[in-house]
Amino acid sequence: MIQVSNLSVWYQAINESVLALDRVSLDIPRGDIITLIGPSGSGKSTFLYVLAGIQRKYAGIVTIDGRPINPKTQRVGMILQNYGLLPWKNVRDNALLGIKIKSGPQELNDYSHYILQQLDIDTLLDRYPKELSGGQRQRVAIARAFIMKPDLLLMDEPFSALDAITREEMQALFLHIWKQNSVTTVFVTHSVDEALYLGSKIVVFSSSPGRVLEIIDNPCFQMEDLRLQDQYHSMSMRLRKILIKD
Amino acid sequence: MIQVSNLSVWYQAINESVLALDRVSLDIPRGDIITLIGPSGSGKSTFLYVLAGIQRKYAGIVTIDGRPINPKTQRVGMILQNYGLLPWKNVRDNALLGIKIKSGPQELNDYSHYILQQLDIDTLLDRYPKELSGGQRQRVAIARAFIMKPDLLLMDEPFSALDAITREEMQALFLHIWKQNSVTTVFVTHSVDEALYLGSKIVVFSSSPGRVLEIIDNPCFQMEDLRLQDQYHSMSMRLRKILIKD
Amino acid sequence: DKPSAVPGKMITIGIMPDVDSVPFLIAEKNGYYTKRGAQVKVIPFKSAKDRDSALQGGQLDGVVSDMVAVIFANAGGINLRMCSQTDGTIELMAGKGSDITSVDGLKGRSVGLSSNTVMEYSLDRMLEANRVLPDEVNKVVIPQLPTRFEMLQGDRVDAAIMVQPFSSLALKDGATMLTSTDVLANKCVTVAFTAETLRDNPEEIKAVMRAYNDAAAYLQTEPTASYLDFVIQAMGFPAEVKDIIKMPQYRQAELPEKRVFDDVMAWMADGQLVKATYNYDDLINRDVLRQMIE
Amino acid sequence: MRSRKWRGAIYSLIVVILAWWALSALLARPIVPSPYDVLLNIIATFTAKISTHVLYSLGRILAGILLAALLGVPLGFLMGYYDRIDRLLSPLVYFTYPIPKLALLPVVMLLFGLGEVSKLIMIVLIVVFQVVITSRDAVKSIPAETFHSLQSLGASKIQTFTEIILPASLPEVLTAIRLALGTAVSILFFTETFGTEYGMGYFIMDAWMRVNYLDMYAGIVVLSFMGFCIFSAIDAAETHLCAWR
Amino acid sequence: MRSRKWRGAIYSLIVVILAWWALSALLARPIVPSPYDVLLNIIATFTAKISTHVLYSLGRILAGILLAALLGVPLGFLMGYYDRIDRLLSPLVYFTYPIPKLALLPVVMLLFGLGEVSKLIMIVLIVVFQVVITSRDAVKSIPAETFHSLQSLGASKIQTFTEIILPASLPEVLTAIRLALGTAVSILFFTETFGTEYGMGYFIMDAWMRVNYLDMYAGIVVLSFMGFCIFSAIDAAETHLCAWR
Ligand SMILES: Nc1ncnc2c1ncn2[C@@H]1O[C@H](COP(=O)(O)OP(=O)(O)OP(=O)(O)O)[C@@H](O)[C@H]1O
Ligand SMILES: Nc1ncnc2c1ncn2[C@@H]1O[C@H](COP(=O)(O)OP(=O)(O)OP(=O)(O)O)[C@@H](O)[C@H]1O
Ligand SMILES: [Mg+2]
Ligand SMILES: [Mg+2]
Repeated sequence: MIQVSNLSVWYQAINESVLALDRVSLDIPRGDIITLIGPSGSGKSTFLYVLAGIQRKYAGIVTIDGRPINPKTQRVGMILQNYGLLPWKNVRDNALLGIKIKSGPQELNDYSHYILQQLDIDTLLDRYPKELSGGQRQRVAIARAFIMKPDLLLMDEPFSALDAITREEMQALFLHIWKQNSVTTVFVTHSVDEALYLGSKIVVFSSSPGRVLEIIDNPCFQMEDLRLQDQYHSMSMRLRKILIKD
Repeated sequence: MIQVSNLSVWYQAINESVLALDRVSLDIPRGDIITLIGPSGSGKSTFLYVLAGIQRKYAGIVTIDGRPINPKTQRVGMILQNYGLLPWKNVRDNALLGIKIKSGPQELNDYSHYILQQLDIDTLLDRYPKELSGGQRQRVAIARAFIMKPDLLLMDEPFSALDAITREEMQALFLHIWKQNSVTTVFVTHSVDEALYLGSKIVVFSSSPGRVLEIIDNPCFQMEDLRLQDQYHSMSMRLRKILIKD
Repeated sequence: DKPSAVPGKMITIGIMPDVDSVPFLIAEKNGYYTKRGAQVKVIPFKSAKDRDSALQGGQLDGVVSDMVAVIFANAGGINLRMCSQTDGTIELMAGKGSDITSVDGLKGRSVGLSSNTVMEYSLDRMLEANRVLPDEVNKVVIPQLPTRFEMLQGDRVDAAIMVQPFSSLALKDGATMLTSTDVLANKCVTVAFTAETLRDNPEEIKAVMRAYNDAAAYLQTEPTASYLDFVIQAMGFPAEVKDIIKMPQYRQAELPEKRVFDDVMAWMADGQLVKATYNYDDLINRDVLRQMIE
Repeated sequence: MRSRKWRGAIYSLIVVILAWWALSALLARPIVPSPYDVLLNIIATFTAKISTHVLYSLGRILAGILLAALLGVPLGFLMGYYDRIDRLLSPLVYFTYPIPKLALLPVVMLLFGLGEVSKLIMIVLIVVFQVVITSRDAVKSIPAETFHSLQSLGASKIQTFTEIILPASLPEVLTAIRLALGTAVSILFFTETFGTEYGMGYFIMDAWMRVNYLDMYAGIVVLSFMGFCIFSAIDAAETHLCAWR
Repeated sequence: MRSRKWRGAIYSLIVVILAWWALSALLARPIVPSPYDVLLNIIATFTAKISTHVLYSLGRILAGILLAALLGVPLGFLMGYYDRIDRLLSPLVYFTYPIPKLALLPVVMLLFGLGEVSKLIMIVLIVVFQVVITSRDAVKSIPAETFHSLQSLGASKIQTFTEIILPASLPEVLTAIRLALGTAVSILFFTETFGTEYGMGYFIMDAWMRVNYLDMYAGIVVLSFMGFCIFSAIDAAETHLCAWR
């Protein structure tokens, strides 16, 4: 259970001070997936930074299972918007970095191999990040987060650089992993479809400074053939209206 | 008119040699928009690099208006997949970089101000890239390409980091600019919808090494309310089939 | 290929911060050079290394130097000719904490010096004169005088080879003078000019040496106190030596002794420091002094 | 921020003085005088004696570093940017950098005399290598992707240099200049000991020969303070020029 | 690649020799002997005379640089990573770096004697600042975003150092070590002139005092060749360690 109340975040830019999040309050039950949607610059990444312990200067109260945020004791799998790969590590080492930090040096085991195979990057193990295409880099970041079997999964537009088909496979893979371990997940996306397909709740942020516009219980969660369903269309319209009005 | 025949590109990775494009042949009529779609790692970015003169080692023949590629004489607006912003330049200078290189130091004029406003980054002019959100960075890259009024526009997933609503606005803005100047455009996208909406032709690449699977004349080009049209669905199915089969 | 004689050429002389060089400074101060019709530029150096760099770099016509350095220079292709002896002494001092009172007490003890120089020559001869083999002392190389002085004071070495004004300073602080080149009568300090200058500008050199003699005469007759402040100031001597420094008896210029030269040459040959052997007459210029008096 | 910085400076000044004072008390020898005496000496002699020397040395150091930067930075940039130039010149640098330049002093004197030119040339000769190597390595460490946007714009070489290479490697170049500064100070001790009676190198050496440790340490203190000021100036320049970081 | 590199080395060797030869012919003075004579001299005397000196100097340089790196790199990393430590120590470094260490040589000799310890301390004292400043600046130039993934993983400080700080600043640290090498060679000329009769510094200085230019230049050539070898070793290490670039 993640409890966020009255979270505000300021950034100190060189010439100004920027309010990125403005009194955001939100509860995320354990094992749930919430999708976070909102205009560009609305503070979605900032929100994840706070949960991950990257952004440590904030106002308000944030607790995970009643305790303050502490990435040392939590097991946070994070997929950063810019992937967060280390340029001096090859694909193998980048993918294993999460589990290495948490449990010491590792070889590829069955599970990590399975993940890399599912992500179709098991042939690129010796490549360095600069030798990968954008989508391949993103998949390495996904692999890192999945392989470490996190308790909390924070995904910042994790499929943005993937083609439509791969994206759907990834969504399926994600749901598969989520079901097995019921990882609490915050999923930032720009796609209304993805928000509807993957989120048990959908949180809509306002444009900058980010406020919670609405929290929607999502009836379309995990629906097969989403676009053929009636509910999809009404929900889709509803979301778009909220976003456009803002 | 861009003529590409038998284009092959190899990359020299540290431990191996990678064939990224395999005998790609393609003609792009002057003033056309083609959308390029294909799995992650299929060589779409590489193809743009060749046209932009970034990748200079290749086999095959590539000409623009009958002459070999020469970014000095062409006026290429390129939106790189990783945005290509220079960290030491603020938003203003990054946005004006293209026109500065082409025509010497510039102040903001009416047109560039219009573009920045349309992209909703006119309030961020003094910020540095690291002080922007992912989508804001991408919009600066778009601004740079639009402001310089290019003859050839190469866009590598230019809207991938933008939310659905902004993305649609950007698509409209792009079409508006395209209509005014009829810029020859190669538009890489992962979204089948976007490919259908923006491409007068759709080129589908195979998975790595990239080959041209099919070049489709697109009846849905610039259709309003795309998703409500019958042709959209049949085209969408057709594209997906090509992609999945591969 | 050498440039022909330039009448009235400016003669540059490199001097060292020691008492040997004092007449050159006095001559400048009292205007003896001009009086004798020479244009002279006296360039003070802080170390033999700097002086030799400038000499090797062709920047000097004459130097206050010593026989060892002159022989080395000639072996290295710089034709230096000695014209005159100078009057400074080299002294062997024992540190106050060392309890050494005589040269034979140095056996097995450490002596600070600079190696392959006039300092080492003098030390070797001082030791031999007291029936100590040079190998029986522990020679510790410390080229810079102030450092050597500090090492002696700080008991990092038991004894050290020194020159004025540092020897006076050490004496005052409790060191003992064991022996000196005065005692041994083997002074090998000298004024030397390059052969080219001697050939092309003999008149100027003579004028320089006349001025030197004027200065030496002045130094002989005047009370030390009347010029010491100037010397301390211009030479960069420690201020404390004012009351304790032992100024030498400055003499009129005269040729270096052949006996000493041969001894130096023998020492260098023994140590295989130079391949060639030089005769006294090879490296001496008699003309300047001889014609000067006429 | 500003006040914090000064606090650090004052703390560290106190630490240095305490350490010095402890050493001087421990050794109890004139070669390490107490900081208090040295301070008194500085106060008594600064304007009269030391200030001229400071100006001379400052001039030589700044001129030397400026010249070394003007020569070394472009050369390093060229070597970093063009692999062919690097392949040609790097071995040259690797051969000539370790040549002990001090041993070449007589040759420099032979060619350029005992005056200011020789002094300047020695500083440049020694410092320029540090600048070349650092600039080269700085350019080499710019990722290839950074150049993509300018390449697609068909930027000229000069534009590439001013828009990317210069700003990207400026921090490293400033680091190199910081290092060069320390080296240049040491070089004063060889170049200011001949043919001049001005400069901190001369002043300190002269005081040393005079066994006047109060003056010598006064010189050292003034020299470090001078260095500190230049360092702070470089820091300020960096904060200003590299605001984007 | 490899053969190209050697070609560059040979070209530049030829260039150096030609320039040297031209200078010697032009000056026609013993102070610049012809490279041919020097080469003959090296061949005649290397094993007999010079090799021992090389080993001594090599040992001192490597030990000095190693020690300076072991002290300086961690300190620089700490200063670069923790702003508080930087604020405290930077002024200290800025005060003490410009202190002319050579002027302190007598004090070091008084405290540590005339043996190897003093020599090592002098090298470390001078070189460590370069290493500290470069390492600090290298760490400061790592963009904050690079740390994000490790922060979210709750990595320990040590993990952050080994996974990010070390690899990210390794190239700059290697540059610093290259620079330190050149400096260390110069320092030999002060530290190997006292209390020892071995080392290239002693050999060259002694030859210099003896106006034996053939020996002196032989020493210089051997010293630069030694430097070249170390440089090439550092380059090889870099190619290996920084393959990701
Ligand atoms: N380091 C920073 N300094 C100053 N302002 C910042 C900084 N980082 C982000 N911002 C600002 O904070 C706001 C929120 O940024 P954030 O990255 O959280 O947005 P986002 O919702 O993730 O946007 P996007 O969808 O474009 O990635 C933006 O307006 C941005 O300009
Ligand atoms: N520098 C490089 N060295 C080696 N291989 C590379 C390099 N850059 C790209 N590749 C490989 O070339 C292929 C094509 O890459 P490219 O970036 O063009 O793909 P893409 O179609 O743009 O993919 P994405 O949609 O993921 O961005 C990929 O398989 C990639 O791994
Ligand atoms: Mg974001
Ligand atoms: Mg791509």
